[in-house]
Amino acid sequence: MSAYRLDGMGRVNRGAPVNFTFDGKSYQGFAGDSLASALLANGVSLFGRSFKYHRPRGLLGAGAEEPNALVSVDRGGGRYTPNLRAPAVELYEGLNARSQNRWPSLQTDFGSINDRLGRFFPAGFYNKTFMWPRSFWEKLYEPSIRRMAGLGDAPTEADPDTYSACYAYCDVLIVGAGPAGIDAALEACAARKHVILIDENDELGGGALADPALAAWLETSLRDLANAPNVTLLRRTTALGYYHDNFIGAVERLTDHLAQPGHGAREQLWRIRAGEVVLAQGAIERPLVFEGNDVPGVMLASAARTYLFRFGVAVGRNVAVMAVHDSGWKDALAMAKAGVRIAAIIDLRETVAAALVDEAKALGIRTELGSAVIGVAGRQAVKGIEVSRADGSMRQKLACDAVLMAGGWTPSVHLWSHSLGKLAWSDDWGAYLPDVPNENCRCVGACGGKWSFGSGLNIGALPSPRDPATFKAFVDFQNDVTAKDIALAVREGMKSVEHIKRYTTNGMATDQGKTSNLNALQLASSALDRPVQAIGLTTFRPPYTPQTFGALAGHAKDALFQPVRKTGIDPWAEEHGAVFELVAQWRRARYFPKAGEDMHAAVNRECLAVREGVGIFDASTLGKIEVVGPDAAEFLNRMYTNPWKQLEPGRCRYGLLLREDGFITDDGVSARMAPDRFHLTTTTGGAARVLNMMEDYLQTEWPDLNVWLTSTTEQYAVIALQGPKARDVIAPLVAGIDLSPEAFPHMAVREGTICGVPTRLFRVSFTGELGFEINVPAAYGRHVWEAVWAAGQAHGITPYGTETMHVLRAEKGFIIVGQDTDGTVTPFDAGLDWAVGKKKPDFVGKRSMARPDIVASGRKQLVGLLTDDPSVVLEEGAQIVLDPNQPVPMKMVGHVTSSYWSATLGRSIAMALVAGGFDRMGETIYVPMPGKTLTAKVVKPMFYDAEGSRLNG
Amino acid sequence: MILIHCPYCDETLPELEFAYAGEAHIARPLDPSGLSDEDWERYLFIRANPRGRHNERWRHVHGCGRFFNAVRDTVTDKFELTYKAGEPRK
Amino acid sequence: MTRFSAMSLFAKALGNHKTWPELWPDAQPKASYDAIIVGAGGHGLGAAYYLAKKYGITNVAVIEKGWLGGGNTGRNTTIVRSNYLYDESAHLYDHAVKLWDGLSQDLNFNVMYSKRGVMMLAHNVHDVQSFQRHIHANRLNGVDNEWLTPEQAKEYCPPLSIDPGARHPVLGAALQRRGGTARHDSVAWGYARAASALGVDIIQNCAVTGIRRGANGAIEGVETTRGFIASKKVGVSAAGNTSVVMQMAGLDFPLESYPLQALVSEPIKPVFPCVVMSNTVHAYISQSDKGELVIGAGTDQYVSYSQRGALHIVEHTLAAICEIFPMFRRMRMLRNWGGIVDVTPDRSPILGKTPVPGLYVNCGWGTGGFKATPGAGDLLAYTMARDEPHWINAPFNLDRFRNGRLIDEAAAAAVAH
Amino acid sequence: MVDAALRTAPVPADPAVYDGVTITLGTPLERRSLRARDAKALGKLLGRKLPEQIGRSSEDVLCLGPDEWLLRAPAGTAVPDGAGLPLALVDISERALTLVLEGPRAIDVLQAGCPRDLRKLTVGEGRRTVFEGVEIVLLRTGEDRFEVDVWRSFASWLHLALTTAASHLR
Repeated sequence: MSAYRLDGMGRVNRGAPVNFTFDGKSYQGFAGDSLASALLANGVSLFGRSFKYHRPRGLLGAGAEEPNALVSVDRGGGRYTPNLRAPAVELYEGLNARSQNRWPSLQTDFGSINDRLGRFFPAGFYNKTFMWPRSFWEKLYEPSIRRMAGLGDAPTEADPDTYSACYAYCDVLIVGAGPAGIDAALEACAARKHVILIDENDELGGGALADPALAAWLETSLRDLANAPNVTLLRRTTALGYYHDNFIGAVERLTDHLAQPGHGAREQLWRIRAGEVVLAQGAIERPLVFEGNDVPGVMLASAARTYLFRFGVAVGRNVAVMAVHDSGWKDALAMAKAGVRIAAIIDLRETVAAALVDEAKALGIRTELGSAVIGVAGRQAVKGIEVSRADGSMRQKLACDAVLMAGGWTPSVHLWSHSLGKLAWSDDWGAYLPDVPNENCRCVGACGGKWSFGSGLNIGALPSPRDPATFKAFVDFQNDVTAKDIALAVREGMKSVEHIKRYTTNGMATDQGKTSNLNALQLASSALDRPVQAIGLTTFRPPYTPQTFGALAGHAKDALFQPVRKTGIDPWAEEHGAVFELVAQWRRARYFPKAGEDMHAAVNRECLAVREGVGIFDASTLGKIEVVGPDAAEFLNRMYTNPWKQLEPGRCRYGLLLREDGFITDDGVSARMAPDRFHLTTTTGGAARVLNMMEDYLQTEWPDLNVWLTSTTEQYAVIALQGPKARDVIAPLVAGIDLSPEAFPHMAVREGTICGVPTRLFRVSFTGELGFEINVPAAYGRHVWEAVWAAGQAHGITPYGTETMHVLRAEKGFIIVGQDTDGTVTPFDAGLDWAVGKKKPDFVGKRSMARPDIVASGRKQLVGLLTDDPSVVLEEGAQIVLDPNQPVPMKMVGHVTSSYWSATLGRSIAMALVAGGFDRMGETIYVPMPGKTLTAKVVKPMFYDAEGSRLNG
Repeated sequence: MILIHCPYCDETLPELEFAYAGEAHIARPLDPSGLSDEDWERYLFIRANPRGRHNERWRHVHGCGRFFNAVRDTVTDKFELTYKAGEPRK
Repeated sequence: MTRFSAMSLFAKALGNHKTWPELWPDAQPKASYDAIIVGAGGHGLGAAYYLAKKYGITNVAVIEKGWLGGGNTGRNTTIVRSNYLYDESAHLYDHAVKLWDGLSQDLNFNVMYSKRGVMMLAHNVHDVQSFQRHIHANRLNGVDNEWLTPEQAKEYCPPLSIDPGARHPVLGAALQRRGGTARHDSVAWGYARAASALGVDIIQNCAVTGIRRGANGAIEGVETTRGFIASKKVGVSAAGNTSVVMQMAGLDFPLESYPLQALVSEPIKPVFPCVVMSNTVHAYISQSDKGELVIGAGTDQYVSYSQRGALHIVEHTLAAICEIFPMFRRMRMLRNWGGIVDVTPDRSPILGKTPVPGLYVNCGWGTGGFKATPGAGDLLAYTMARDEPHWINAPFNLDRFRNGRLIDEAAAAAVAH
Repeated sequence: MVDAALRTAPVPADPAVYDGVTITLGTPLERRSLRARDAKALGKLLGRKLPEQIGRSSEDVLCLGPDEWLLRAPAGTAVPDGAGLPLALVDISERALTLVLEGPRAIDVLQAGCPRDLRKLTVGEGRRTVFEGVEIVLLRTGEDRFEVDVWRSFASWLHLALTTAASHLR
């Protein structure tokens, strides 16, 4: 039993010792300890180093507000977390914690040289220097500034843990399970409401945990709530933010406190929608600003109280109390009665409630009214203090090993502010209190200002006989913001609280100003000689305390990050060695290499196989929309650029779709299955966009039309069979369809069966060869594919992927929307004017094509390119110029959109968008590449079978 | 994540079921070809973008699928009301 | 103006920093100015600075409804780059990048411009094609942008996962080495200090309530919460609030304002040497000189001025970040905030004259305005001084929405089909 | 009718069993998208009484929207195609497949990723909604039994998401 752990006090389990290490040294605490309480109990007062000056620091608080005692915890195997607050780290067997931001050790930190030179590093110093010589900035100044910054070390391994998430609904959400929150929960529970009560600590009870008088009440209340079916209690759960319409995000920590994390989720994100939100987050005590207020051993009085009554740990053997608020006295008296020696209670106030003073005297405690601490002896631990009267007279030294600060209380209105609830300044509290709500929300207990800690003074800093510009009195402990920094910011013209915050970084540390914002406001207020209310308040931002990326990402990890859509035939492609590419949400077979083949070789082989025999291709990802109803043709006529009303049932047509701004957004071949039924196809990536666009026009602009749209993309597997032997392959498998060219010409569709499965058989081609697209119900896709595959063996059937499809279509000059067009290309630019209905009075996008710049000459137009050296394959995206000898920046006239080696033609081919391209046929253009300039001739984008005889074979 | 009342489902539901669809009551001209470039630009691109009361369209895309109209305050993000497509501006 | 230097810092330190002057005096509005800039963000303050410095117009006021630098300047992820596709965009943003270089010395205020390199990840074949097109175009425009293999990308940014089995594997990256980041507040403060040193009045807490036009329709001045201020030239640089201000002049604009969120992690020791952007998974990230990971999230889907974003946007952004940088999954979000971005139909800015004589506008920067700060300021100043656009910003006029000459970078990067 | 043995599905046929919930691939169904302004006419054609309120179901038909219904009938059920009538019937039997969640914790597994308040979904009701961004049609067929129709290519992802959520149950 260490001298700091008092017998019979606190809630820790003395029967369950827990071993842990801090900076490699072994210690023992008890189950129920926090890392902070356990180290205190072992007489450790030095916990960390500050951000800028590397000053030795101990505990300031006992909870979420802690700015100083930040540690790294490494559980091994990638389970490493920096910047954890020691009071918030639950002790477990084998816990391995390290201090941060020090080298070589916490006790001896070379970085503390910054402290000695501190006067040369005032707020904003970096703006004023490091500018000369200019070259030093990148090489020397910036890297060293960055090396100094940061707290804990960065993680180096991937996180092995998983995270979970859920949505939850309740009538009443209560945040904070202190006495006020518990009362609210009991009340809502009795009213048969569905209640969720959350608290960030491992034990519910809040302040009651440090108040033995409430122990019995707490036990029965929690038992009642735990037994109520309509109440959900969430411990170790932090409400991180308050969003629109009573939506609260919270993170529950599930395994960080366990010696063995196990396999379950580490944390769970709760996305809670509440009918009413009750905020019971309590209040945080304010430190006092005086020279030496950051020496390890100087802490909040309320924290000392918590360590004593909750953990049974005395923060010192001879404790001085510096108060400007009654609550400091109450804490001191309670601790004295519990056996802690109180060296003195110093209070800036000349008069303090007689009852408090009398009780102090009765307990033999020395009191110094109208006085203030003006200095602290000791660097890594408190050895004593210097005290003087407010006017600086009667300076005297006092021995003590801890100093407690009681500067008044700041209600935790963070979530209230997230919800855009209004705040009002309270002189009683010296803080902002909840005023008008913006959501169905109320604050109870201390965070609503409905709790009395007694009265006190509101001051920025304690008076000192020394010149405030000559010493460091800390306001933001972690970021090393001192009172003189605030004064300097004001001196340099920072008058808005946001400027002061950003200039000094006050309130921007990992505690987000929980203990510093109000003191900074008071200091700014006196420096500006304006009331605090006139200076404003920095906005509270989520999260309330830092939360892991993992928890916020929820389930979305690895395979669950985003769906990869696969067709029913995809497994076959995988079994047959396909190399895949990702297109929109889908993965598609790109090519099917044989042993030893690279993509080039495989694609060449696949291309020739289609041209000379037959190839099989999984086209299932193509978007499909079934358009049904008496006005189906009329609707398509309004949407697409070309006419649809005259299309015969059983026939197909290429459809071109524009955005209203006149640019191509999608295309595809569509079939009229019946007078009132069309089977549309869209691009793979465009399916959802096109359906949404069509629904928009139908519902919003033409609600009178009797036509309905249904996505059938996933209803059908689509097997493209392309090549001169395609008909021979399917002939034996198809029933109910006359496949003869006369009965079933190019751009026709028929219904029948294929290997017993009902099919919509399209005779279409994206390759320029005789081709079919076999649509069958998706569940039978793989069966039919394999049947066709088997039947095709005799004909040397070859599976091919998207790359070969791209080459084959390019040989025919067929465009791919999004590759040969880029959202700024009109049908005329793309040479698709044949697909625009000249006689149609209107269609989506028509009017935009009449705008001045769209009809102007010199627009980029889609042409073919043939390199002078047929073996040279241009790079897709390569830029085109007319004068290769001009200086940079060059005048570019276009770029290569598609470029391939054509095995069929034995040379390279390319398509390009070129300014005025249609008028440049036969001209030579130049493609400047690093180190060389390539030349090519402009040609029509049609490289193979221009007359289309093969299509109609 | 805001809550949105679908006037067709008559349910108030999370935003994740809905898709925003821009300013409301910008009807496509009956005869676009008859419009001047200025008028066509106004239809295509000019938006009120008010700081305050905004007539806007939403689609209950992962629900009943209907487009509908709403009046929402763009400063508070609170809905004043939602109403069915085709109903006059409110 | 007290010149900033190590020496002056040393000297002032010996005096306990008691004699530093104000960075910029808080001016009271005069009755009239030769030019007024509405909006004291980096763009507006920059315009005032260049009006005074380069174009000799020093009788200038910058009026701001809140505190200077309090809009998107102080809320963005501070990325600077110029590797845009179209000539117009490349010239516009590279003009800015050239000014970024040496801005600290020019302003005698260290804006912490860090040429860390901006790396854009390609996750699929279409990304690769699109980036190659960018790189070729940039090369011929004299803008640096180079292709990296996945291995080179990881070497440049070690936390990057190039696992080929990832949902969005990294197939390569486009790197602009001159790109990087700067300290956003410092940019606003640096311009404010330098501008007021040249005689510019910086007037905070002064909201524009109206725009006064004369019988001939030309600008006569602005009504504000602190009275009427006369000027024949008014430049509006009000980001998300542009539509509102323009309507005061009777102009409807092709703009919509959306909430955009960003967030930072807790500070850690240096681990992230550059800026990484991924359009496919919608995330961008860098590490600030304070050690925080600075992460840009997406916009909410609806028009809003609330500066308040939704949680699910943050969920998606962090899921994406953890997917590309699995080692950051245990890192913790420290602060998350929202801004208002004004977006044009082609997602390119509007910078130039308006139909109202004497009224100029700089808006529509969407999510990418910070990188253009010095350039936009300079070009707005040029356009106001000469009453005609500089050739660089001439294409970014209002007319393009009528005549169809849009500059649509996003469409050019259209999703693969 | 085609031999069901020739079918393939992207999720395992074996039930995934967890403490409190079992997740199973549902049997094939005859699915139709039914669209019409006039529910009566459509009902007459089908010989079924169509529910008129969104979310309600009767006789294998679920009302999804003001002019939209979803027929989920035993595989092989004959359905007319409504040719020539002012309505639309589209065969979507194979567009989606069904995942069945059964057990007292089924609702918790679904609530892991579905943002709706599922306590309000009463037995016999169904809705189109989302699970972490993936669209589903969710039907409550019993106090502790739900059926989820999801498009084929999203099924394996959803199955993994649901089984992962089930494995995280506490």
